[in-house]
Amino acid sequence: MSEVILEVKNIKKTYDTKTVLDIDYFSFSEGKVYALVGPNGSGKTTFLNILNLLDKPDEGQIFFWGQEINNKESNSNSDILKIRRRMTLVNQDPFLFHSTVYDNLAYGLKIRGIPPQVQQERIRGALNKVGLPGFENRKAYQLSGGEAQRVVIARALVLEPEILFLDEPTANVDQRHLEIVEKIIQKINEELKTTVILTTHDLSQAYRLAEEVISLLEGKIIREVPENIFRGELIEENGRKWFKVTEDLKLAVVTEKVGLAYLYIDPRDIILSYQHFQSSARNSFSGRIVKIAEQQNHLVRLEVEVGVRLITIITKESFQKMGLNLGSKVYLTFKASAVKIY
Amino acid sequence: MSEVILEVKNIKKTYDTKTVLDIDYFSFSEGKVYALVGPNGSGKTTFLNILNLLDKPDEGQIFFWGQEINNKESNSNSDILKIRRRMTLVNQDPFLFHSTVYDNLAYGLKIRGIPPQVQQERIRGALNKVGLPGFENRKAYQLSGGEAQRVVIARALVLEPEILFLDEPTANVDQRHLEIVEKIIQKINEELKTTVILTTHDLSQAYRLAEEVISLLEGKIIREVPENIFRGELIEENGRKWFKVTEDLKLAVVTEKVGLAYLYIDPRDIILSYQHFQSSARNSFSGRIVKIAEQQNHLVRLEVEVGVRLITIITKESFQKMGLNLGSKVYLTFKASAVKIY
Amino acid sequence: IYAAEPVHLKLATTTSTENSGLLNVLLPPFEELFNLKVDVIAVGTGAAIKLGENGDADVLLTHDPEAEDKFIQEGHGVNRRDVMYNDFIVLGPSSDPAKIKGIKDVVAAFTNIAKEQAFFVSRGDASGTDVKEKKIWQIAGIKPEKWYLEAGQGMGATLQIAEEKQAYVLCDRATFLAYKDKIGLEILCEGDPLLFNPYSIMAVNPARYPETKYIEAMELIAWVTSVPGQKIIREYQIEGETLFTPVAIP
Amino acid sequence: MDFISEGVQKAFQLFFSFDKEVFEIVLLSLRVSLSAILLASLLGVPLGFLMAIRDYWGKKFTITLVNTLLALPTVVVGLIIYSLISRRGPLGTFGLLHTPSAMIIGQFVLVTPIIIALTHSAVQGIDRRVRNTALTLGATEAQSAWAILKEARYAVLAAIITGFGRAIAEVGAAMMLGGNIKGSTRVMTTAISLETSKGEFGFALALGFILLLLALGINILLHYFQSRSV
Amino acid sequence: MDFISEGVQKAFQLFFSFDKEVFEIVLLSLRVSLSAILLASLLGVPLGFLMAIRDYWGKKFTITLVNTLLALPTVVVGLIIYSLISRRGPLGTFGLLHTPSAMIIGQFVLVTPIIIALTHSAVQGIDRRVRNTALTLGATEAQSAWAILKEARYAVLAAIITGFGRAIAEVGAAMMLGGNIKGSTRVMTTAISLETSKGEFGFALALGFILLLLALGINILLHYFQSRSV
Ligand SMILES: Nc1ncnc2c1ncn2[C@@H]1O[C@H](COP(=O)(O)OP(=O)(O)OP(=O)(O)O)[C@@H](O)[C@H]1O
Ligand SMILES: Nc1ncnc2c1ncn2[C@@H]1O[C@H](COP(=O)(O)OP(=O)(O)OP(=O)(O)O)[C@@H](O)[C@H]1O
Ligand SMILES: [Mg+2]
Ligand SMILES: [Mg+2]
Repeated sequence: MSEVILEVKNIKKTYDTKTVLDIDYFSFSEGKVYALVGPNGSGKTTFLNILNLLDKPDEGQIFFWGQEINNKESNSNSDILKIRRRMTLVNQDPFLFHSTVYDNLAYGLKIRGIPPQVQQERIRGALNKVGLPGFENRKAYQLSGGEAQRVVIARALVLEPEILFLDEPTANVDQRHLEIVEKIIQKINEELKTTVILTTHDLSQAYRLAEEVISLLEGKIIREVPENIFRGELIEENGRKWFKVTEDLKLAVVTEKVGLAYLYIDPRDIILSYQHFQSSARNSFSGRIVKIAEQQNHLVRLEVEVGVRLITIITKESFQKMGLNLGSKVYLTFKASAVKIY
Repeated sequence: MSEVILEVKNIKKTYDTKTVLDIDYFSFSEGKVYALVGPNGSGKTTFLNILNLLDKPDEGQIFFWGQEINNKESNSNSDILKIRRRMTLVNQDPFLFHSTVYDNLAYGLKIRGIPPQVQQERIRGALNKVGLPGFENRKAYQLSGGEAQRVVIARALVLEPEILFLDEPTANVDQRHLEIVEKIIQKINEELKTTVILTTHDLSQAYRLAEEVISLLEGKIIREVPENIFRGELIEENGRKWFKVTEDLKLAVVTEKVGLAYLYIDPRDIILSYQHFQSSARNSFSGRIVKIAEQQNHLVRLEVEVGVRLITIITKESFQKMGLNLGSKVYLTFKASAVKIY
Repeated sequence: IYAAEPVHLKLATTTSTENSGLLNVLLPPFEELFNLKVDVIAVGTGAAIKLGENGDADVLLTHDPEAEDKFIQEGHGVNRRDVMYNDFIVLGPSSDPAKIKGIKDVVAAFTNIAKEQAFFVSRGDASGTDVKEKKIWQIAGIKPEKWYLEAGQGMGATLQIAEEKQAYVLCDRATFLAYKDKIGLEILCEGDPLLFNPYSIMAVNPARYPETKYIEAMELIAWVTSVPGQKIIREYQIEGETLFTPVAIP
Repeated sequence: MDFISEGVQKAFQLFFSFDKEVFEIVLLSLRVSLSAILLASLLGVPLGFLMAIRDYWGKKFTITLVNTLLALPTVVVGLIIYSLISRRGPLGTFGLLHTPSAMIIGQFVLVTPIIIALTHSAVQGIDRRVRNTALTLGATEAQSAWAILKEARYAVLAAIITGFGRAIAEVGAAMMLGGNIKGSTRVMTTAISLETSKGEFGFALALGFILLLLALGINILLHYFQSRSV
Repeated sequence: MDFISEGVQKAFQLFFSFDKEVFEIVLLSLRVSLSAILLASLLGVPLGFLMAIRDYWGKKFTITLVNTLLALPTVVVGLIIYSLISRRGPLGTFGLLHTPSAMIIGQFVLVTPIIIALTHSAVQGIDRRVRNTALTLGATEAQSAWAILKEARYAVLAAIITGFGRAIAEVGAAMMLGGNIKGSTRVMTTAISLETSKGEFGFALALGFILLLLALGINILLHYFQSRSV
């Protein structure tokens, strides 16, 4: 068992009257890769900023290696500085100092009093890693979007932090370099035991990279991975509650709520069959498989077009046993109670 | 046949000594959706900025509805202004005026002298479209990354331009809203006949949305779609040229070049078979299908793991005939001359 | 019927004249009498004369006979009339290190100051006061040395410096009266005819500057040198002390 | 010292007695300095803007020149303009000397370099994307300039406030060009100078405090308008 | 008019004759104003920075206050400090009056509000991400402040240049607190005033031009250092 490196308790963050983050408890273990996923505005960036001690929660505690970080007062406190220097964050909307690429990469090293020689080596190494050798003397404004994104990643890498926070590190990055960046993440995690906590909107990336995928929805951690999240309206018809996803697609749900809501169906709760079968499950839709992708742990991820695209995850074994393939016509069935409303 | 709305001839753009854009000829037809793809720094943003008349090429001509745009002098020229007002661009690194969301959306409308009533309606409509109803009075800095991205898209939509340029419009946007944004693009293209020219690093997005995918590589338009682009080293062994992609993977190539280079294999040039077959084609690798996705035009896109992931595109027909499926062991075969070096 | 907008007459004078407050009683009856408005521009003596030279004033009231002579000689001004005089006094700290208290002869007093090397503050601004002081040194045949400070400022500021340095200083009586409660310096030498400070009034040459209000200027000159004008000057007092002695009409 | 408290006291007295003469002086100060700052802003803001936005030959030189002009002593401005508008000067026929107009010209010359230099630095600091975004949304060059100025509003306002402070507080040019004529060109600062030279320190200070009160009022107004426009 | 050309001529003469007296005056001007601006920057830049970065009670008020102080007339500054350091004032025993130190204090008081106000507006305009990025990379609060100031360097430099211009060009405080004593506290501006009051307009202008030349030199130096440090 690896040890807990970072722990949060009863964290809350509110803007005006809106609570954008509200986490009872969560702990990150040393040396693992975490992916934070969730819709826009679900609090991912807020969470990362709080974990990185950039932002202060309105309530709650944060523990680093079991020691509480008293972030209430000023950040200039030297204990906190020490902790802050053991982690680093790559922002979602990255900022480069108006200077050269070299100066940008050197900044964190200089501050830590690392000798110029070592600085130079590390900077060259990091630029090579992200596929930008020879970019040292480029001015920040002379970079393309993806180049800038990779420079920012390199700027974090040179610091060799214990925890690396990456807020959508591969937005703007091209396919080829996306793979490179992903490999870098895996490599520093394996070789340097760096704990990596990243956010992404690419669920397949989350699964490729992370041992644990954390779902945020409206500031709360939900147990489930956020595939099959829809926003729609709760309506009542014939005394029963329905969730209207599109004009043509209504799901039977069990809830007390009304009005606009998020709906979520765990991909593992969806039963896949060739035949429509009679059951107590009130939701059953027919559709066609449009995408198939292999995943870790002998699982297969299927995208089925039923009006919207529903994701189901099944084992490779049943995939093969059922002889499923692209274009297969299948039924997706799930209970009204399997539909979670937020 | 739809008409040519935008045309460029002999466009060139150079920074210092580096030519970042060099296009002999290209024409965009009215009412089509184009996707510009290519690695970081290949000149996509530069191209869009030039097409949108934000930037001036060092050489070359641009034609709008057949009329040459003399962009050499000042942009304040009223003819050019009129043209510029018929298109709009969503930047890759979008900027929101330090004001409310409403003011941001109203800006372009105000400038065009559109009455406040109409403004209000259109703004509400656009915000609804991008899934941000009620965000009117939010301050720009109070938005999450993805929310900001969608506000910027809405800000372009309210203008109902003839040409809409979108520079990586869905970076930072969550899965759910990505679909929504894609639907919006398709809808305005269908209903308003808006010509859309977008860039993306998500090739599947490019194919989903665009009727024509344009590949840029080092500032030049290449005929091929940029799947299977690798950067590696050209080496010589036993008098023959090889391209080293990874330590274990070498491709036979025909080239005069040496050193670091880009390599590209057209997915349509790769032959897929169950057996290894003797042929003049010098490259043949065995691998496993790890991803299958349906595409437009009865095509299927396969990702095959052969050490790196190679993409091949085949017809649905042969996919079915061959009985391919996830995990199928296949051989990929292609000629040395099919490997293009840049 | 509208009251005609009064003609504005520009009088350039020295700051000390203005500061004495005399003009505030001398001018209003004149303005009423002639339906004129006198715009008083109070600047350094040199600047006042310069304004006259450039035709930027109509009439001058100054107290620097040599500069005035030159002004008239060069044809910048006409109709110079002596108006009045007041007197300078020598001030110093009550400790009186040069022991000049009671000496009436200002040249002797200055000689003592030089001998004792006591601090002396000069205005050093080429004003009437300054010119007078330089003349006294010249008569005494003394070339001032390190104990001699040149302030290069108006009278008031010079007094402040003298107070600060506990130095001797030559001052006009009007300014001294205004500053009496702000400084601890005392009158140590007064009454020497050499200390008389004559004021003259003159019009700017209308031949040079036809736009100047020559007629009105002459009216002012007339007023100042008239019986009622001279009476006002004679009767003007600050804190019970008479400041000026009219000399225009014998 | 005693005259500070005296000054405060007198300031209150003057302020609440609505002394007509003081009132006129205050009004003239305001009229002159506000006119000067208005004209200086009309010229200086666009100039500073263009200097920041455009690339032209001699750009560095003009920037250094404007920065140098920040060190222009008021008396020198007074002298130079005096030489132009004195009766013997080339513009002598207009009879501007010793009028409020002359003072406005003097303060205008004094303040314009400040507005230019600070607007330049304000605009310099603005994100390049502002202009592009405005153009993209269909702005003319002028409209995009306005968008940039709006983003730079705090700093441009600071430029104008700094210029106003300089104008209302300056005395050299006002003295030289206005002449400190009672009832016609006497402003706060020349009055303060006069009182100081008379040794009326308390009264001089009182006027100084009133001047500051005035400046405070104007700043509060500006602050109000600015925060409303955000 | 004639004395402008006379002034230019005299300026050349003075400049190339290396007149000892003029040389000393120039040197003292520089010494006083550079000291004042140095001290004012040391105090004003951090204060302006904190006012922009921190949220505290009464923030708006302090900003308005500082903006108001931009309108502080030099004579008023002179008077107030005079009342403190004159022989009869509470600090009279230090014998500061009529020394260069007194002038430095005067100019310091005059210039500090300018530095504060303009630094505040400079820092206000800086992207919020600068601070976050610096902290993220391990900066202390002080180091992140430095990073922000570096991003705002143009505008902060403009603040300092504006302050320097104000200091070297001001005359009221220098006159009142220094006394314009020949050979000990006479600086360029007080000398210019003196010559003007003497009616020596040409000579006054000549000194004015030399002052501007000086400012030009300093600006060129600053420009050089600044462009080197980018
Ligand atoms: N300063 C602010 N004031 C008010 N609301 C804010 C502020 N900053 C963020 N928010 C809101 O807080 C919520 C969470 O924002 P956050 O940036 O953490 O989302 P996110 O999960 O990172 O989203 P994205 O995927 O778009 O990056 C959003 O609804 C956002 O609008
Ligand atoms: N101002 C500049 N000076 C020098 N080089 C520049 C400048 N702007 C862009 N470049 C270079 O021009 C090339 C093309 O840039 P561009 O932004 O068009 O790329 P892109 O295709 O949009 O890349 P990305 O996918 O990363 O957004 C890049 O190599 C970039 O480094
Ligand atoms: Mg975010
Ligand atoms: Mg780009």
